[in-house]
Amino acid sequence: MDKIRESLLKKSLASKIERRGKAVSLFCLALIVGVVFLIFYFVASRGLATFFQNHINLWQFLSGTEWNPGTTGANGQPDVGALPMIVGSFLITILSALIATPFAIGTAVFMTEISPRRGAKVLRPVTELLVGIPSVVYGFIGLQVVVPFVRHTFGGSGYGILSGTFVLFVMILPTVTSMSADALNAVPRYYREASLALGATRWQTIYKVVLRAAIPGMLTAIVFGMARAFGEALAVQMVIGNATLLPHNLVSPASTLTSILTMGIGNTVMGSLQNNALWSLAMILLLMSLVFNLAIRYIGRKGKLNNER
Amino acid sequence: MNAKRTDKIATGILYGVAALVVIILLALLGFILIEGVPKISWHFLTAPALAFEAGGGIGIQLFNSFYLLFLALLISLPISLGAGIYLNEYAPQNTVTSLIRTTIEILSSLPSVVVGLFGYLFFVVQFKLGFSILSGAFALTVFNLPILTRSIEEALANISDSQREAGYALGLSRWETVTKIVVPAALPSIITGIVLSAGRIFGEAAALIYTAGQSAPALDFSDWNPFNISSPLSPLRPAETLAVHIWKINSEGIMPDAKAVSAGSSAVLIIAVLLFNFLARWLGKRLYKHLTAE
Amino acid sequence: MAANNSMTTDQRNILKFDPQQHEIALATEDLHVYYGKSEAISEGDLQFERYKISALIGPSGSGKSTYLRSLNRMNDRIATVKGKIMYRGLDINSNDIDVYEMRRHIGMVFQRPNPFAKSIYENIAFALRQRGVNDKKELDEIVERSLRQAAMWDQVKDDLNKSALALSGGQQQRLCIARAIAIKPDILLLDEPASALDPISTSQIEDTLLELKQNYTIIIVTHNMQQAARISDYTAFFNLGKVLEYAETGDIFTNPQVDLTNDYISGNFG
Amino acid sequence: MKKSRVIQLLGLIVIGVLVGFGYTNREKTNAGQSITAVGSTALQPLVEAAGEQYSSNHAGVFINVQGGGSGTGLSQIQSGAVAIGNSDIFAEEQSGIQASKLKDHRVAVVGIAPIVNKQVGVSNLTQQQLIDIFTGKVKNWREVGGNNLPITLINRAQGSGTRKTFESYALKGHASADSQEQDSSGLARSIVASTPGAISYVAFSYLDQSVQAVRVDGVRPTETNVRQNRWYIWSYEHLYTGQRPNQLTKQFIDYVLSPAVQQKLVKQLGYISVHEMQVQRSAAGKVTAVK
Repeated sequence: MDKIRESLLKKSLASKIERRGKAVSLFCLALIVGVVFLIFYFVASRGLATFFQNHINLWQFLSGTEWNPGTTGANGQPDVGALPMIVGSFLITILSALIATPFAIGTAVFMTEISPRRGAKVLRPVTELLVGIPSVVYGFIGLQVVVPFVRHTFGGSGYGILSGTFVLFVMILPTVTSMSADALNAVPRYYREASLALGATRWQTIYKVVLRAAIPGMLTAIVFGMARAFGEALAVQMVIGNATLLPHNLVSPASTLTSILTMGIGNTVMGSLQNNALWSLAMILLLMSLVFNLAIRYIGRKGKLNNER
Repeated sequence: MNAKRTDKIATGILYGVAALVVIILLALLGFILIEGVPKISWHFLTAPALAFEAGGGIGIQLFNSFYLLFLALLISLPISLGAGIYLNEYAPQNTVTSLIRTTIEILSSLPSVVVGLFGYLFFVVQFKLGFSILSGAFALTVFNLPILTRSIEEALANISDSQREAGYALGLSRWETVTKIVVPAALPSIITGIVLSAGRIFGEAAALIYTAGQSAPALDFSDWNPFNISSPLSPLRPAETLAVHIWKINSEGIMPDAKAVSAGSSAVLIIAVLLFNFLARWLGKRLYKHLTAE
Repeated sequence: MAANNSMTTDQRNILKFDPQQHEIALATEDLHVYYGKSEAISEGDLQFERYKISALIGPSGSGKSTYLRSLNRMNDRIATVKGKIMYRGLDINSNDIDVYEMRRHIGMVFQRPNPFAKSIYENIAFALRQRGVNDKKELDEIVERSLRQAAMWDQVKDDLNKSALALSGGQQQRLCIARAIAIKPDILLLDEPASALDPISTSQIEDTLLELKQNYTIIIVTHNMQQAARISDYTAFFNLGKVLEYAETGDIFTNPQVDLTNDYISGNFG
Repeated sequence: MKKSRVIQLLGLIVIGVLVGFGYTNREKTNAGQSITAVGSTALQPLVEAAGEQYSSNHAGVFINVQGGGSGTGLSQIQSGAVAIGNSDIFAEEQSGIQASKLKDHRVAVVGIAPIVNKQVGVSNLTQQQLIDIFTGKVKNWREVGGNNLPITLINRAQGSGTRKTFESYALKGHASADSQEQDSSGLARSIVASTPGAISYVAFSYLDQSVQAVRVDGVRPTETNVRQNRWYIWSYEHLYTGQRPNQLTKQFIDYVLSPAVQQKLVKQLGYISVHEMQVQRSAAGKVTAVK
C-alpha cells in the first residue's frame, strides 16, 4: 500500500524518459531553426558587404544594366548592375508558370474529375515520378532537344529565355499538377453532388463549383512551382545563354541570378568586390524565396477564411 | 442544349490536355532512356571515369552518390525525426510554433544553389573540411531536413490519437508512446517519405558542386579503412557524384565520348530515381500489410 | 411527469459512504473541469468503493466521459481540471504526483478498441517491457493470465504473433482490457467500452467485467442503461455537467429520488 | 529491453573496435604525407593525373586535387588552407590577391584559338577584325569576307582564365561586348558547332572537326607557332604555392615539371610543355626569348 503512495510522489522512470525525450526533440527542432538563421546570417553578411564595404549604391545595384564587377564604369564605380539577371529570373519564372498553369490544372481536373480511375492508375504515378527527376537531367534534355528546337523554330542561337522557359515548364509541370490535384481532391464530394443534383452539367460543376472552391489550393501550387523555377540553377544555366544583357526578345541570350551565381563563384576571390557582388545576388534569391513563402502562407490563410465563411 | 455542348467541348479539351501532358512526360522519360540505356554496360557502371580518353565509366561517381546519400540520411534522419516528433506531439498551438513552421518551410523552398553556397562558406571554408564528402553530406542534410521533417510530421499526424491514449493509459510517458507506438505505426509512410527524399538527394547537383567538389580521385576498393584518404569510405576525400558528373561533362568534358557518357549517366540517374520510387511504394505497402495483418 | 427546471436542478441525491464500513478507492472533491472558458463539470463529487463496479450514466454531453477521463488525468492537455482527486490519501490532481506512475494504477479502456499495430503478444507485453519486465517466462505468464482474465485466451493462444489489427472488434476490445489489466492496476476506468460492439461481444465484455470486479475497482461510463443495471453496484446520473444522483444501482433504477433521473431512466429524454 | 540493450552495446563496441583498429592500422606513412591542390577546373585533369602517377611511384603519398575555379584556388592558397592553388591566370591579374606572397610555378602552356561555326565561311581574320567582332563593331560575317550571317558572340564567363587571356592578347586589352557567356569550353564549343554565325574561343585541346579554327593574320593555331610566340594567344597554367612550400609540395611540383609528366601527360591533355617554349612572358605581358 505504502509503496504505491511513495512511488506516486517520486519521479518515475517514465518521467525521466519523458523529460529527456522532450529535450532531445526540442533540440533537433532548434537545430533546424538554427540552420535557417545561420544561412541567412552568412549570406547576408557576404551579400551586404557589397553595399557597406564596397559602398555600392543599392539602387544602382538593382537598376544598373551593366554587370562587370571587375571594371569601373562611367560613373567611377564598378559595374554591378543586377537588373538583367533580376529581369531574366522573373521573366523566366512568370513565363514558365503561365504556360504550366493551364496544362497543370487541366491535367489535375482530368485526374480528379473526369477520369479518376485512369488518373489514379496512370497519371498520378507518372507525375509523381517526374517530380523526382534530377534537374541536371532536365538541363541535359534542354541542351539536346529544346535548344535546337527553339533555334529551328524561332531563330536565334536557341539559347535564351524561351529555351529556359520550356525547360522550366516541363520541370515544374509535375509539381504543380500533383499539388493542384491535391487541392481539387480536398473539395468535399457533396459540393459536386449538390451541383449535379441541381441539374448542372459536369463541366458547369467543375468550372463553377469545384475550381472555385479549389482556387486557394491551386494558387499555392502555382506559387510553389514559381518558387522552384526561380531557384533552379543548373538546368537553366545550361540553356539560357548566360549573357548579362537585358533580354530584348525571347530568343536572345539572357541570364538569371542563379546562372551567373554558379558560373562566377569559382572564378572570384573570397572577399573581393566581384565575390561580394555574387553573394548579393544570392541574397536576392534568398529574399525572393522568402517572398514566395509569405505569398503561399497568405493565400493559404485567405483560402481558409473564405471556405469558413 | 448549349450547356451540354459546352460540357462536351470542355471534356474533349481536358482529354486533350491530359493526353498532351502524358505525351510530354513519357517522351521525356523515353528520350532519356532510349538515348542512355544502350550505353549502360557493366563496364560503364563500374569503371572509373577517364578525363581525356573514351571508354570511361561512372563507377566512382555512382559509389560516391550512394555513399553521400547514406551519410546525408544518417545525419538528417535522426534530426528530422526529433523535430517532426516535437512539432507534432509537443509543440503548443501558438505563434512561436507557427513561426517555427514558417522557418522550416522557408528552408524547404531555398534554392539549392544558395544551400550549396552556404555549405561552401560554412563547412568548406569556415570548418576547413575542404571539398569533401563530409561537406557534401552536411549540405545535403540542410537541403533534406525540411522535406523529411515535414513528411515525418505528416506521417505522425495521420496516426489516430486513440493510439496515443492507449499508451498514456498504460502509464507510458508521451515520449515512450511516440517512439514505441506512434512512430512504428507511422513507419510505412515515414519510410515512403525517406525513400522519396532519397531520390531527390540522389539527383541533387547544385548543392554539391561547391561542397563535395567536382573531382573523383581514384579509389582503392580493397582498402575499407575510413582513415585512409584513398579508401572509398574516407569522409574527407572530394567526391563528385553522378548528378555533378553529368553537369560537368556537359560543360567541361574533353573526353571524345562525353555525349555518350552524359546520356548514359542520365539514364542511370533516372533509373535509380525510378527504382527509389518503386521501392518506396513497395516498402510502404509491405510494411503496412505487415503491421495490419500477418 | 413534466420536468420543472427550476425545481429539478436543485434536486440532488448523492450517496456518501461511511469510511468505517466501505473502503473508498477513489474520490473527487470539489471537481471542476473547464474547456477553455466553458465549464464542463461543475458539480461532480463522487466516491467509489473498492472492488465494486460503479456506472456513470446520463445523456450525451452530460459530462460523464469528461469526468471519467479526468480521473486519471487524460484530459490534462485539453482541459483545465480543478479540485481534488483523492487516491490512497493523496490528491493525484496535484503537480507533485507523477502522472505516468499514477496511470499505471488507474488504467483505462476506451470507447473504440485501440490495439497497437503490433502482435497480440506485444500489445500486452510491450508496456511491461518498458517498465523493466524482461524475463521471457514471466512475460509469457502475464500475457496468458491477462488474456484468460479477458476471456479470450482460448481463441487467440495459437495466434499470439498475429497482428492485433486482424482481430474482430469485440476481440480487439477484450485485448485492450487484457492489456490494461496486464500491468495490474488498482482501478480500471472504462469509457463506453461496448458501445461500438455487437450484442454478443457486449455481453461477453460484461461477463468479463463481472469477473474482474473481484480484483479491480471498476468505473464504467455507459449510455446503455440496461448494461448499467446488469453489471454495476452503484450508478451515478450525470446531467449538464453535474451529478444529480448517486446511489446503489438497484435503488436508482427502481426508486430514483430525483425527477430528472426518473425521466431519463424511463426514457422520457436523453 | 535488456536484451536489446545488450545487443546495442555489443554493436557499439564492435563499431568502436573497428574504428580503433582502422585508426591504428591506417597507413601511417601518409598521415602527414598528403597535399591538397585546389582551383582551376581546366588544370584539374593534369594535376589529378600527375598526382595519381606520383602516388603510384611514391607509396603512401596522396595528392588530393579539387576543383572550384581559379579564384577559389588563389584565395585558398592565399589563406594558407591548401598546399597548392591551381590557376589559369597570373595571381597579379586576379583582384584581391597579393601576388608577392605567392610563388608561381608555371607547369604548362595552353594555346587558345578563336573558333567559328562552319557555315560562317571564314578561316582567317586579322587581329583588327577580331577586335571589331568581339567589341561589337562588326555585326555580320559579310563585313569580314564571310557569308551573310549575323555574328553571335559566345564569351567565356567573367573572371575565367581563358577569357582574360583572350582579351589581353587577342583583343589587345579591349573588353568584349556583353554577350552570351558560358563557363566551360565544352559548352562553348558545342554552341559554336550548332549555332550558325557563332564565334567563340577555346583551348587547343577542345579543337575538333565540329568547329572551324580561325587563323589570325594568317598564322595557324598550332603548338609550334605557340612555342615561337608567332601565335600569341596563349597562357600559362600555374601551380601557386606559398613562399616556402614544404618538401612534399616541392617534390611534387618538380615531378610535374619533369619529362615524365611534361612529355606524356601534358601532351595527352592537349597542353604544351613549358620546356619547349622558346619565349617566356611575364605577368605584365612582356615577352622575352628563353636562354
